[in-house]
Amino acid sequence: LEEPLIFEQGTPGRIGVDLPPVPAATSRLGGTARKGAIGLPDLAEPQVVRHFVRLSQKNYSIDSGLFPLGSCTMKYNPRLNEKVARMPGFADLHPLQPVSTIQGALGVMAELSDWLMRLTGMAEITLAPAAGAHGELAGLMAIRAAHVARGDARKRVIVPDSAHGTNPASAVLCGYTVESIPGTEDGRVDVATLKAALGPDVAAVMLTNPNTCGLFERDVRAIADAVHEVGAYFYGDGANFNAIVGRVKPAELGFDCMHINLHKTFSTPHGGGGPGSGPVVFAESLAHVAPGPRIGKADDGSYTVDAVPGGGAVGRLKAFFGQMGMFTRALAYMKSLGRDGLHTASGDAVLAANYLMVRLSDEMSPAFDGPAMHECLFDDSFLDGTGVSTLDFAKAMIDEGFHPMTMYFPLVVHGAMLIEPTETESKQALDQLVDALLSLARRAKAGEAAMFHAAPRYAPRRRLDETLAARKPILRWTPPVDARAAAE
Amino acid sequence: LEEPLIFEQGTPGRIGVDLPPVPAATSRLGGTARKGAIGLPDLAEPQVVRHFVRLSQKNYSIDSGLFPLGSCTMKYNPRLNEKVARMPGFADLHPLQPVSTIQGALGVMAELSDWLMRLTGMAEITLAPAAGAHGELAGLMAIRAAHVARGDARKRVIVPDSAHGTNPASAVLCGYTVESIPGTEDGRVDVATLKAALGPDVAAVMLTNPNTCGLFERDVRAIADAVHEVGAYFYGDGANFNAIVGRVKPAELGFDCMHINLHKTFSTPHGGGGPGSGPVVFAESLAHVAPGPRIGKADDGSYTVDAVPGGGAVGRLKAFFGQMGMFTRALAYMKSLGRDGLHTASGDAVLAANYLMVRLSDEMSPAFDGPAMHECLFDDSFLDGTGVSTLDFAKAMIDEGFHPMTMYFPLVVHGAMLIEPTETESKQALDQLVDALLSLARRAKAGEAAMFHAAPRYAPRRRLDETLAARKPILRWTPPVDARAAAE
Amino acid sequence: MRYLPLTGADRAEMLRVVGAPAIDALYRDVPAGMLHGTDAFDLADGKGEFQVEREMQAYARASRSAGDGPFFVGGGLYRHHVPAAVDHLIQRSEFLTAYTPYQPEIAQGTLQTLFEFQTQVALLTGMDVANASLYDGSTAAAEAGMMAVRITRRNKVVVAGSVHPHYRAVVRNQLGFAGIEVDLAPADPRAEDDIMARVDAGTAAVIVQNPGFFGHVSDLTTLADAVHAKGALLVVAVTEAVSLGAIESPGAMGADIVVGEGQSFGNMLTFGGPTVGLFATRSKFLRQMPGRLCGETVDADGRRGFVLTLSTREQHIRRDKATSNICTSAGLCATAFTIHVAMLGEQGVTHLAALNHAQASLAADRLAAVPGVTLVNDSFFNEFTLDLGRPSAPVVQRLADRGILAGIAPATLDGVEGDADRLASLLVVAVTELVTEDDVEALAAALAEELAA
Amino acid sequence: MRYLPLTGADRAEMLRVVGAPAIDALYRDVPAGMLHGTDAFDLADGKGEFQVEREMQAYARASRSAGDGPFFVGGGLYRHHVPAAVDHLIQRSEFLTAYTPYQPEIAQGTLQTLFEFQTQVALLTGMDVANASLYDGSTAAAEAGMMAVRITRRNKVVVAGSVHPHYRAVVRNQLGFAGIEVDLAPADPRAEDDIMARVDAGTAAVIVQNPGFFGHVSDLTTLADAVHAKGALLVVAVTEAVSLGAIESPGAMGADIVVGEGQSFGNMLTFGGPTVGLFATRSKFLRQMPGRLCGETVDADGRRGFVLTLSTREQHIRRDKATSNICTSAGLCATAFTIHVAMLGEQGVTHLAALNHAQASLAADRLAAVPGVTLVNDSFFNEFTLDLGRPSAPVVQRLADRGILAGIAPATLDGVEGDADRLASLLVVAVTELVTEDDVEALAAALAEELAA
Repeated sequence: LEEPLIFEQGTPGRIGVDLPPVPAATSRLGGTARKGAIGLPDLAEPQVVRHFVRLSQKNYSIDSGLFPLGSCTMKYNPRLNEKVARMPGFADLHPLQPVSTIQGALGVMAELSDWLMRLTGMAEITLAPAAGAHGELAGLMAIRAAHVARGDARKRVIVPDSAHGTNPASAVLCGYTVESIPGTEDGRVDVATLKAALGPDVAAVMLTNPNTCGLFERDVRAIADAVHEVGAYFYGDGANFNAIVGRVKPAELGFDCMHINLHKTFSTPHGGGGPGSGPVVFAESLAHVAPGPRIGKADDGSYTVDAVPGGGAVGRLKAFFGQMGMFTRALAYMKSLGRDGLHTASGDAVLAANYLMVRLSDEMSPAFDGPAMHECLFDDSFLDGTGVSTLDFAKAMIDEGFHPMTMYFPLVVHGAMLIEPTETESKQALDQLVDALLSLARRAKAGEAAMFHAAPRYAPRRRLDETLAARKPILRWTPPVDARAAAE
Repeated sequence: LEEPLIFEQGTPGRIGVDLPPVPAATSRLGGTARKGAIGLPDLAEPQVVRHFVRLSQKNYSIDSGLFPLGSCTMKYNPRLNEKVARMPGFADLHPLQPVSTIQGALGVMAELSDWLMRLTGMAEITLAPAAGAHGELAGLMAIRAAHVARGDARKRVIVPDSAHGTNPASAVLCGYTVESIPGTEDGRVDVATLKAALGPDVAAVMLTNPNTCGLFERDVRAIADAVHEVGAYFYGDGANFNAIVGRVKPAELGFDCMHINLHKTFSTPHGGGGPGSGPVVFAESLAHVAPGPRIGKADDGSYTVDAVPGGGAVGRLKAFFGQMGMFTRALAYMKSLGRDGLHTASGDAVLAANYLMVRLSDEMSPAFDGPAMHECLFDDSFLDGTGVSTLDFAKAMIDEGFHPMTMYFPLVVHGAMLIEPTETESKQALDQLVDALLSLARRAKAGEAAMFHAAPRYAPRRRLDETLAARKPILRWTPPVDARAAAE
Repeated sequence: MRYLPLTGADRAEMLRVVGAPAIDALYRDVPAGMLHGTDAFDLADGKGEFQVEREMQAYARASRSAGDGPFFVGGGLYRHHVPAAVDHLIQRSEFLTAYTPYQPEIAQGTLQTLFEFQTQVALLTGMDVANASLYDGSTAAAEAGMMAVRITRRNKVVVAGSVHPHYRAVVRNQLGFAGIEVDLAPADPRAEDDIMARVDAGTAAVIVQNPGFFGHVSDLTTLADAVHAKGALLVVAVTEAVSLGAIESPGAMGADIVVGEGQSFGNMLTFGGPTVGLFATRSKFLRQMPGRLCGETVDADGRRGFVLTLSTREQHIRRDKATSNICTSAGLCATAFTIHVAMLGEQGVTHLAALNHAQASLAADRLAAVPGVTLVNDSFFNEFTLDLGRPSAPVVQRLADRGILAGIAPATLDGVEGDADRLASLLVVAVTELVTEDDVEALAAALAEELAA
Repeated sequence: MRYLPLTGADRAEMLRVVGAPAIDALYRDVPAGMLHGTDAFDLADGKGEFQVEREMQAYARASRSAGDGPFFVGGGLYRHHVPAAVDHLIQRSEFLTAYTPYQPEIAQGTLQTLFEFQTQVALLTGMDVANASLYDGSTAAAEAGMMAVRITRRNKVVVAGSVHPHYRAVVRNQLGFAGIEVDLAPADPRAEDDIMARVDAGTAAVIVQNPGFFGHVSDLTTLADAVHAKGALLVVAVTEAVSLGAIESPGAMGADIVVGEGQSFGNMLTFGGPTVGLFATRSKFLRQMPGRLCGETVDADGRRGFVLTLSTREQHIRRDKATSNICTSAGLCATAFTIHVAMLGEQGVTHLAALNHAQASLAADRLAAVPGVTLVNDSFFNEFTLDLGRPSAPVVQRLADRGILAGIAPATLDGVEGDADRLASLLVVAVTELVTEDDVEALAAALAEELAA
């Protein structure tokens, strides 16, 4: 059954939410009262529930199967976290209440901060950023503020070409120009290339480690030294922190600051694209310009909201205190795993990726040698001459019951396929994925290109025309012409 | 993807629930400590969640589409009710706590009782029965106790042949013999036939009104008089109370007692087969033998658990107080609709059934003339000569995206198809059902029997071999022979 | 009204199609004067969701819920931790709002879950087969008694003093109306019953509970042999399903039928209902079993699938010849049971049982050290009986007034026949994994004060 | 560990396949001495679910949640009733645990929901198009400023005194780092701003808020004309989305970009995050819009379907040339918004808005009658400003100590530049449908006592 838009199901005279009658009162809207109708459809509650249940049934999700999207870390989202986030003391709490009435929320922020600083070895933290890219911006602002404070404003930020697109975009937003540097044959930053690009006008080098090829940047210390030598700061993109959490402290690798994606490493749900949360940790080198909010503790043990370091050199990043709903989930997750569980989790994630890499190499072409970290990267050379593209291959996975891997990222590899299994998949599930992918690779090589081009066939939709969507954008429902005419 | 049994997914060494270590303590189990393993499979939490999410995706539900099962009243289950039932003051409460600590729960029971007695016009109530059939038993016990109390124990219970199977089964459980009487040509009880069957050894006549043909027993008052004339009691099966709630008081129809299915009339969810709740209301004529629990009110306004009328002539029906989880849901529902909403709901349910009956009559054969109450009944005469049975027709509905109607019930009609739309379906949804059924009927008449025999084709399973299941019952998983051999 | 999608225009159009002037006209078969408007009902009109929620919240807050402080009440319902995933899963529309799986092709989710439930119950109880759940433990016990009567064609059921008072009352009531003789041994707080003295050639079954209502755990092997020697069946009731993780299964001890309350797995206390009745037996008694059964079969393509089966035992087919009148099961509660047990697995069930037992053992030692308190049980699982040396009911009330729910004063319970003097001073105390050491200390301290007073 | 399905045997077998002796060996690229065991972290080991729940519950109980008593705090987040169905639906696995819909064939649920969201936002704001959500209202305001700079190629943004102090601070901070001049008018509690005085030929945009932070509602038509006459864009921020049901839409009043906080629909307060940033504009500015967009198209069989589109604006394609660095949206919060607005519909949104306004109007009258209190606003929606004639912050604290959360003392807020003396005595009070008459009476009485003291 097809599910029409909610706008195509409305009939005046229905109500989906009963409300008490409006009491008689003086209107204070002055001349601004709404004149026309909004145009929303009227439905009853059962219809709305059925509509969204049916829509949901057209989605693939981590709860329905393996979701090996590289760089996205689709791990299991514990239901305890959902329960905790909905406790009235967190969900039904306003950030502008007096501090004496929000002690529990501040306590969560303080403990979460403590965990994140200890896990990263860092000295200061801000929980404000709403997502990873927002965290990048916060980190770069601190870097800029630090340079400005010492009278040394700089212009350039260096980003490897394998980086997430957010890195250069954030740098530009922070007023920098961006220089992209190519990687080595083995999928890593080349120290010599980097050194050549460095100079006194470089504000920061941004490095993702493990990087988006799923590899650990083994020269990270040398890079850090080179960066620091020219007076620049070393920014860590912590999107892949899940590979090393509980094992490696980013501060020891030489990073001056790093953002952390709570929705990747710490299991908060992706929710179809958000919300996220991107706290940033700062080494001593940048602690003096870390933005707020900053939770302190008074002598009587109560929590306080403290003044921001550096006199607010970096100002407010977001209204209120940050993504509390993600803080409670992430803290519940960390307490559940503990340092031992986090250590095991990162190890299992890395083991699973290496297992896939080795087993899939029977038919597929790894882009680089291992060991992989949390994800493994293949190029499309194994499809050479088959008439099957990375896109076709990915769509064929859908018919096998799996979500495709990340396609065409990172850009440094031709027809990239980036596979991240995470630690919450069983060996049986990994083996099922391997069997399906190997079988698909063999079928591609056996000349079954037509099947791949036709995929997916067993999904709620076959391949969608993205070109049409972009060429003639239809971004909202509009009433049918005859209905509009009738209304006039 | 097929989903194996949970037993086929276990691997020792996993845990799905972390628990604190067991402290050292003296064992008090004596010689009874378990010697062997239980044999349960070990899985991690993500696997269990995925297993049951996947299983759930193989179910049809009222939230996914129209569920026109006659006599089952598949109406929308409000989510407010689920929220209310989970409030800690209800969900995390023990019935054997001191009465001073369970005042809120008793208050819910008192208010629910009040609503049900006012809606039925009755004088007394027991909330204990766990389901409708359990309520029937409770009502019959009261009848037996009333007769015994006046030294007039009786033997027979009369039940129309259109009744639910629970009616005769409950009567037997209560020590009665059952006599079934046939209905009239127009689908109702024949007063003359009934009178002929009555006698001084008849304890009760059980009548469902509206009956299972979806018709109102228009001679109900005459029947009541005849029943009372021989000193018998008139039992009301309230399974179809939803057709008349807020409009007709069963007490006025002459019933001495009646059970109410909270999961039908009052929207508590069916949950794949339960739990239910079947409170019984009693007229003055039986109030003196009504079983407990009975909630009273002390002078200080606090609620009390009172002694049962009749000195416990009818004893305990169930441990504790009944299905509190259903009481809270049903009360939330009644408060939400109110007397006006209940009145509208029953009217809409009846209107929807009549609408379907009239529109479907274009191609299908109604068993009786209307007006229908909450459901409409068809026989299979419209399929004569098509080679399509009621079963085939029902299975073909699955491929159209609908749950089938009730088949082959009531028994009084050949190849019965009993359709109950309920008041929570929109006219659009009703029209979709009509279109689908009319189209199927036309295709059956057009000779497309093969399509019907092959149905369903678009369900998680095609037709299942029920004969095989009954002939060689496999009622549990057992380890594969080689695994057992290996373990020995 | 938010739950009703028909609009005034819809109703007018539908009435036109139906050919009726108004909805009331469809009720023309209702006797004159008996079709009412809303005025005939002295009840409130409908309310918005937040108003209803507020009113229900007021009721909820008027009780002292178990989680509000130290809590030691058991007696057939146990406060265990239910993982959040369980409640999440049973609230999925596809489980919550489905009907009994009469159309198996689109109900494999419910059916496979029930098949897994039946297997879990059979494994935990050590029996061959289990049904897909009954209302609760007490009615399951009554069903077991009636089943034994059908099997043995004898007409008397003996109920031991170890059985929960409410279960005793339910069995007596239900079997009594069915014309079956019920011989109730008095309450047995010290496990001194000579139950075999009540068994004769007319006895269909002996119903015992293990662990007993007062907490005792017993090796039932000898009893089973003795009961069988008399040609009767042994019915074992288990009200604390977690105990099956630590105690030898009733099946291994010789039970013919095991009934139980499954609430401990997956279900909150919910003031005692709904819960989930467990029912398991030997293969040879299968066709006398009450309740719904799910079985494995194949579909038209030969793929494994599940259906409701052996329904010729049931009321909707057999009517007055059915094995029971039961129509509704505890489907959703059984689903919660299944999910929780699946999460626990072998390791979790045994660990949870061991944890309960150890904490109860430590708590018993601590409470027995309170002056004036004697521990009645020499054996128990997670619930035991204390003798306070004075009437326990007023002590329980005073402790409740202090915020501590100390347990059950058995003398106050419906169905607890026995030596009133001996019962009056008893307190039945349950200790699950959710009871903390602080809770035990708080109870011990308060009890010491009360008893010193 | 319950979230980790690999067993020791699995790990051994996988290491064998991988050809590594141990998991640590896979980390051989980590510099020497920097690969640690658990001892290197001074943190707790893992805990069971009920232990974690207990610890988190302790935090939750250490706050005074909004529902615990009279509550009048607004200021950009509003406590409305969210129907239970909303939270139920967004917890469905298929919404909760899905990723950004990069594979549209198996993400139509999320995509169609976003398309409906975009339509709802466009309708409510009176604009042509809306994106699929940003982080929140404050960052959306900053994005709007930057977008105006891109469109006009001018480099100054004027922020009115009606704008929420936090939004002002965010705009100043983010635009400042981007090298854009930000001209902040002082806080404007009495709607006396002459904002046009700050607009010059270099001004890209004027950002105003309606209703303003202090509650005023304004007809922006004249301002829009004036701004346009200067070649600048008018950005209207709406922090209380419910007001759109009662007040003329910003689009109808001439806004070029509307940003807003959508929390009021479908989302709890959650201590201010996550919430849902609304962003809508005119069609002609579409390609300068930040954030994700969902568009309609057809599939290979010609059936309607939805995809993410115009991603050439976004960072993952355009990198340093993107319109924004935004990658993550507020997907799930937007889903909640969509469901709640769908439930309300035209009737519900307008009724809810009218109810809020009427209750606020009555409350304002009542509170203005308290001796010493003056109502500052001549116009407002559901939030208004009182002048207490003395510093309000201590009053707020004392009322909180008495269990009443009376509102916001604006002088205490980050970003609220302005006349400190005039601000110090103000109290901003929000009244939604959840505030009862009793709550208002309680506040009035307590306020009277505090002011008399």
